[in-house]
Amino acid sequence: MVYIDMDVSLLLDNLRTPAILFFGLGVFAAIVKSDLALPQPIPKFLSVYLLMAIGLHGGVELMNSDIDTSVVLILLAAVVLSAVTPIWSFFVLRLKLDVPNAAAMAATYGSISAVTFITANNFLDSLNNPDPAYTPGGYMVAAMALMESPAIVAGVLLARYFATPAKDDASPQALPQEDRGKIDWGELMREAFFNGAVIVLVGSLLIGIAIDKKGWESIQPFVYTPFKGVLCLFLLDMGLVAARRLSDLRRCGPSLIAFAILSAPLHALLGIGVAWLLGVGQGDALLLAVLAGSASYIAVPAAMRLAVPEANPGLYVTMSLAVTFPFNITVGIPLYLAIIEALWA
Amino acid sequence: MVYIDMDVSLLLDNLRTPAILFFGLGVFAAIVKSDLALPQPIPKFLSVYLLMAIGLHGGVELMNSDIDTSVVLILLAAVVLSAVTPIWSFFVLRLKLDVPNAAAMAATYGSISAVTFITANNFLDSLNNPDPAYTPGGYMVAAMALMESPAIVAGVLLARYFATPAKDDASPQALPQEDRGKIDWGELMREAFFNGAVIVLVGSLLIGIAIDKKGWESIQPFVYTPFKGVLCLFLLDMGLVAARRLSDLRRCGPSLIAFAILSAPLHALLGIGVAWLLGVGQGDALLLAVLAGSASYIAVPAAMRLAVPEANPGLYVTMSLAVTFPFNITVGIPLYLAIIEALWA
Amino acid sequence: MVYIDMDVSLLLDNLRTPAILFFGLGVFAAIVKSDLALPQPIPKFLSVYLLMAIGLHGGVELMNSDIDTSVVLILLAAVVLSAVTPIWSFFVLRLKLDVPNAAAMAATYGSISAVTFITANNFLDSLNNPDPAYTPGGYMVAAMALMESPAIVAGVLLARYFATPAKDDASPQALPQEDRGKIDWGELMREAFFNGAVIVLVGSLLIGIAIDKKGWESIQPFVYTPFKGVLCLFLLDMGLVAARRLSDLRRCGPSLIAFAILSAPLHALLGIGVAWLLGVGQGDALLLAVLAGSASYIAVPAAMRLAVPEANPGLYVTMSLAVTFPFNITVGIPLYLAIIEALWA
Amino acid sequence: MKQIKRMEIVIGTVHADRVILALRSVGVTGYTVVNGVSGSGDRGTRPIDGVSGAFENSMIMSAFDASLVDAAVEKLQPTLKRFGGLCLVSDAQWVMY
Amino acid sequence: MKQIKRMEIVIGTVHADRVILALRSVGVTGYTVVNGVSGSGDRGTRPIDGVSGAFENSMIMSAFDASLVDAAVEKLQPTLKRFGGLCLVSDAQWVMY
Amino acid sequence: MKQIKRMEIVIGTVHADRVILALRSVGVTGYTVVNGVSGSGDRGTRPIDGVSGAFENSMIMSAFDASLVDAAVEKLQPTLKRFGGLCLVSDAQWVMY
Ligand SMILES: Nc1ncnc2c1ncn2[C@@H]1O[C@H](COP(=O)(O)O)[C@@H](O)[C@H]1O
Ligand SMILES: Nc1ncnc2c1ncn2[C@@H]1O[C@H](COP(=O)(O)O)[C@@H](O)[C@H]1O
Ligand SMILES: Nc1ncnc2c1ncn2[C@@H]1O[C@H](COP(=O)(O)O)[C@@H](O)[C@H]1O
Ligand code: NA
Ligand code: NA
Ligand code: NA
Repeated sequence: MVYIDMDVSLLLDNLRTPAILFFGLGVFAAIVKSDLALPQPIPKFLSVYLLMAIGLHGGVELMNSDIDTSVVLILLAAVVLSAVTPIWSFFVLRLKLDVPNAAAMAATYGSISAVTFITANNFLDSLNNPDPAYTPGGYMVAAMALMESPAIVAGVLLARYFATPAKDDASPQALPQEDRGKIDWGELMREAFFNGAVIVLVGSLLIGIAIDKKGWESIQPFVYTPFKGVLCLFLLDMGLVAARRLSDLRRCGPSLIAFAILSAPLHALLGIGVAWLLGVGQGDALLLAVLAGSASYIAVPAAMRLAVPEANPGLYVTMSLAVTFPFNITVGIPLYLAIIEALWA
Repeated sequence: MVYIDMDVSLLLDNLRTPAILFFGLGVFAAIVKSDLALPQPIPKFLSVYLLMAIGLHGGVELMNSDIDTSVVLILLAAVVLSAVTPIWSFFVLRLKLDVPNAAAMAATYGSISAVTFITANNFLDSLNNPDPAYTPGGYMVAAMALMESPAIVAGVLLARYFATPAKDDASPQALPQEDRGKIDWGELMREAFFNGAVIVLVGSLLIGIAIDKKGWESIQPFVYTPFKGVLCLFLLDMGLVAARRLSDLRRCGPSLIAFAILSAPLHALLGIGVAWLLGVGQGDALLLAVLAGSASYIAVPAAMRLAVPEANPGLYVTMSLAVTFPFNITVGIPLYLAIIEALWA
Repeated sequence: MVYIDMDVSLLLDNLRTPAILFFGLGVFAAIVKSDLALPQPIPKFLSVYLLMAIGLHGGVELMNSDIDTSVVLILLAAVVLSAVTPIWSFFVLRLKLDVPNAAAMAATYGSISAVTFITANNFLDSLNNPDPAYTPGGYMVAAMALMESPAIVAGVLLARYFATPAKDDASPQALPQEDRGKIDWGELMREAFFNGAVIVLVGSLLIGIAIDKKGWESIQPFVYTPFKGVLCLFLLDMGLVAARRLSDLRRCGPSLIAFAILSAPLHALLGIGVAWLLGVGQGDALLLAVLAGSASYIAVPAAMRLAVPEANPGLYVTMSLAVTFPFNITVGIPLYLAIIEALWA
Repeated sequence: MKQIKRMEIVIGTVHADRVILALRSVGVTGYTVVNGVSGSGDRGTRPIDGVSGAFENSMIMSAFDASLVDAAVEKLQPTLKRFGGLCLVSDAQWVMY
Repeated sequence: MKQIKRMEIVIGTVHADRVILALRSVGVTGYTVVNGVSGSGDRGTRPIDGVSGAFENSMIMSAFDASLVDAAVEKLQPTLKRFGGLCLVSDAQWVMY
Repeated sequence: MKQIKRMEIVIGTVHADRVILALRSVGVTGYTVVNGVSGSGDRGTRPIDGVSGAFENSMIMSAFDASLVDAAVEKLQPTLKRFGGLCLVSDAQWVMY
């Protein structure tokens, strides 16, 4: 009873943050078929801004926090989570999907959503909890930065290793015989590590570490102060885009939707379990849960269209963007925190 | 004499605000045929930002002000003004224009220009007048939000009800016989109420009401603090666009231009009269004048191209953007305030 | 020894400013062939913002500083520098290039790079030197504004005066006989003085002069406070663009690259010499050096494509963007300051 | 390579959805859309002037079998009549792969 | 459907106005412009690299009566000669409505 | 005017570089690229939805001598097979200047 009460109040707190309200506005606009749109390249610009801002802030925080073994363990856990979740996901997804689609979807769910991470941070902030355990460490941004690439590598390796002619694929021709199992490691590494989103995030993190206090203060009015407002604008667009994709869900089938909804809390629980084992605070635990439970819709799709073109982005982007993302930012985040509070109590 | 002096000093005050100076810079650049441009979708992005900012701020202010009968009456007056001004405008315009063009132009002039409203707010602010009657209430944003849709509905109804074969229309074929009088209410409501500009404005207003102090403070550095600077950039573009349209004026004819210039102060006087009857302060009165006297160039044109495609946007957008808008932000605003000060004295 | 030590520490200081680190990140991303990009019109938007911001701030500073003869002399020196450096550059470049290409390149190097100027300002700021001679005057922005147009005029006049059939030009047809020597003065003036970049810079400078304290304070949160952060984002893109052009260098040949690298410190020395003669402070001297030593990649290329279309932008834009710009912002700025400190000591 | 017809339509962006619906209704599911296009025609010049999007055009290109042309044209006529625009049909060869 | 000619011109965006003036001068008032186009030709590669707009191209498509082609080409020649670019002419059918 | 072939390719923007390399490898150095294109084909609809760029298409237009068509098509086949897309070839006349 207590837990449920807590959950509902957390849920309401979360739903009343400006960012989530703007997400809702975007969803509403799409549902009533409004012509509202933020055309490209504005969303791309905003997403580069958000990655740059979160990276810089994380780097600066990292410099101000003590790096001890537990931090190293968290980073390690993050890498392992993002490399391992694609594997079991792949085999589950293979029940319904051909190899390329299962591999691309697995990579998508192994990786992370930076905006979900940011929203969780935002939510923690809005709770105003004085307990320092509720303030996540700057190293969590580093954890996030480390979780994009392993998932991409895992996905591509799965696709190559199990390559067979595609079966659900709409294209008349599947992966040509000579491509099976063949891996262009140079290209793979480039897509996994030098992806635009990865570069901005990791680069900004490193720059955040490199600059001094004066440097940070000089750029803070752009990369930190207006951050939460920009997030609102971005989530307005995400709401539009996610809801406009809802019509594609029919073509995806109920089992995939079930995967998209269930894998989020399942992976989040895995993250919570790891956090519990490592004995970190509630703030860090929530962020690890969110990293594990979220799915990529920027970095991984870009990599998959290059590396696993046989997979249909209409499946993996739709699932991640129109199902898992809204679930996480509305219900997921407060739910995971309620679980953490119950466990940590 | 006194009034005229006051007017001139108000006019000069207005012309020296940064926003108006940037508008002038844009006009100058267009006149000297500079290649300066802010290409799409930057202006669209800026206009979504401005609507979001004004809506949020209005919502927050609304929560902090007492809602009494006079507020309800102002909102009602706003709706009535925007529904009624198109009707008389239509019949006046019919002297020169065919039904679709007269209806689209009438809707344009019944509706409002958010940027003119913002500029008037900006101007009130720059006066630094300590009298609280000079600070308009947050409900004025609500009044603005309520004035887009009635004008659109009125315009479409006029176009359908009086539908006859177009006469000045350049297209070889006019509204097909079977379309006359037929009204697709669902589509009409969508265009009137779920228009992108309306959704952002009304949605942000509601979000401004919904969020708490902490929420507002978290987004204020993005949606409030830099607002006036962004307005400068937007007005620079408006100046470019308005002046580049000046060449289209030749094709519009002197009677239309006369309508565009005269209807602004006429409608504004109507707004001032209503404000006087309601006994509101000078700030609210100026904003009501500006709402009544301004014409739309974003929401209504978008709706008219869909609902009254027979009308020529080269007429109604040009009038509103290249004549009424510059008139209002340079001469109109200080003029209306001078009249108000004379009446309220 | 002392000078070299100083230089290295200044160099390191410069390389650790956030803006330069983001430039490096962009270069890195381009080198590893990342798909990172800030698509148009975002960079255009950012560059209009930067010009507007620097212009406004310069105008406001100008109003607060005493205008004496030395200021007038600096402005005069700036104009002369930008009109004269193209002339000797033209004759040097003629050794390797045909007339149109030499003239366009000469104009490019006579003109200035606003971002280099901003970066130098940024660098001076980051030094935190209490000596007021290290704080440049607002009139330096005026000096910059005055240096675009003379170089363009000089370049076009050189191209017209020495017009001969192009020799290295890839186009099968050179400047038609009847065009030689003929100068359309109206068009030339428009390209030189009403160029988008020139209009925004000069216009913002004048607006900065025209507005009062209250006006400046109302827009400062947009045009001043976040300025250094926006510069980081812009330099990230500049790094990408500059490094992606490196591959074009092969086609340019070693003598051109030598010109691009050597002319920067040479022209800067000229600027330092003039500054020394005028007896200005170290801050002003550095900015004059940077103005003289930098080359244009926005205003002048736009003007040259119109006025000297026979010239290949692949030459002059590449040299200025991929060689001179990176040289100046990384090594040049601290080098020029070290020289100034040695001379002024 | 297969001989097909290439249809090219320019119309206001706000009306582009109707064109796509018309094409789909006759069985054409392949098309490409270029947004942010400006132009001039019987209904005047449509600059992309940045404030009101009311003037923006879209260009829609679709390649399909010659047998579908008449049906597609018939479905498109009412939209073109009502909202204006340009519709061209030309011959092309489709590279099969 | 009416048999017409479809002209397609690619040229630097800064020179596109001259092309439109040339077309208008021979009585062609219908055209469509796609901005933000990149390309490669005799004068090298023109990336849209975001800092300098000097490299950007525009594509202009115009459909008109075959009788106007010669006049249009003649008017366009000096601009193409001076500023470079591509000009193609092909056959198409105009769907009348 | 010279009789040539006009090739038009629509493909995911992330794969456009391969198309250009294929064209260059057979000696075609003139082409024009339109980015930010959306569409629908055998592989479903590709909206430009603003968050993930994974769906964006590019349109590549290239005019060249008819003798190069076969070689170009042969070089393009593997890319089209692997990544999907549309490739049309039509006749046009090149205005020489
Ligand atoms: N003859 C033409 N050639 C090329 N584009 C045209 C032509 N006529 C019309 N268009 C395009 O179609 C749009 C609508 O045409 P209209 O309805 O005739 O004004 C114009 O804005 C142009 O972009
Ligand atoms: N053969 C071609 N096919 C397609 N586009 C071309 C061709 N040649 C030139 N272009 C386009 O026209 C622009 C200018 O061409 P050029 O003046 O030859 O450099 C190029 O940047 C391309 O966008
Ligand atoms: N028949 C067609 N007509 C026009 N464009 C097409 C056609 N088929 C495919 N496309 C374009 O090519 C892209 C990829 O096609 P596909 O690989 O068949 O999905 C689509 O998204 C469309 O933009
Ligand atoms: Na995950
Ligand atoms: Na009105
Ligand atoms: Na210079």
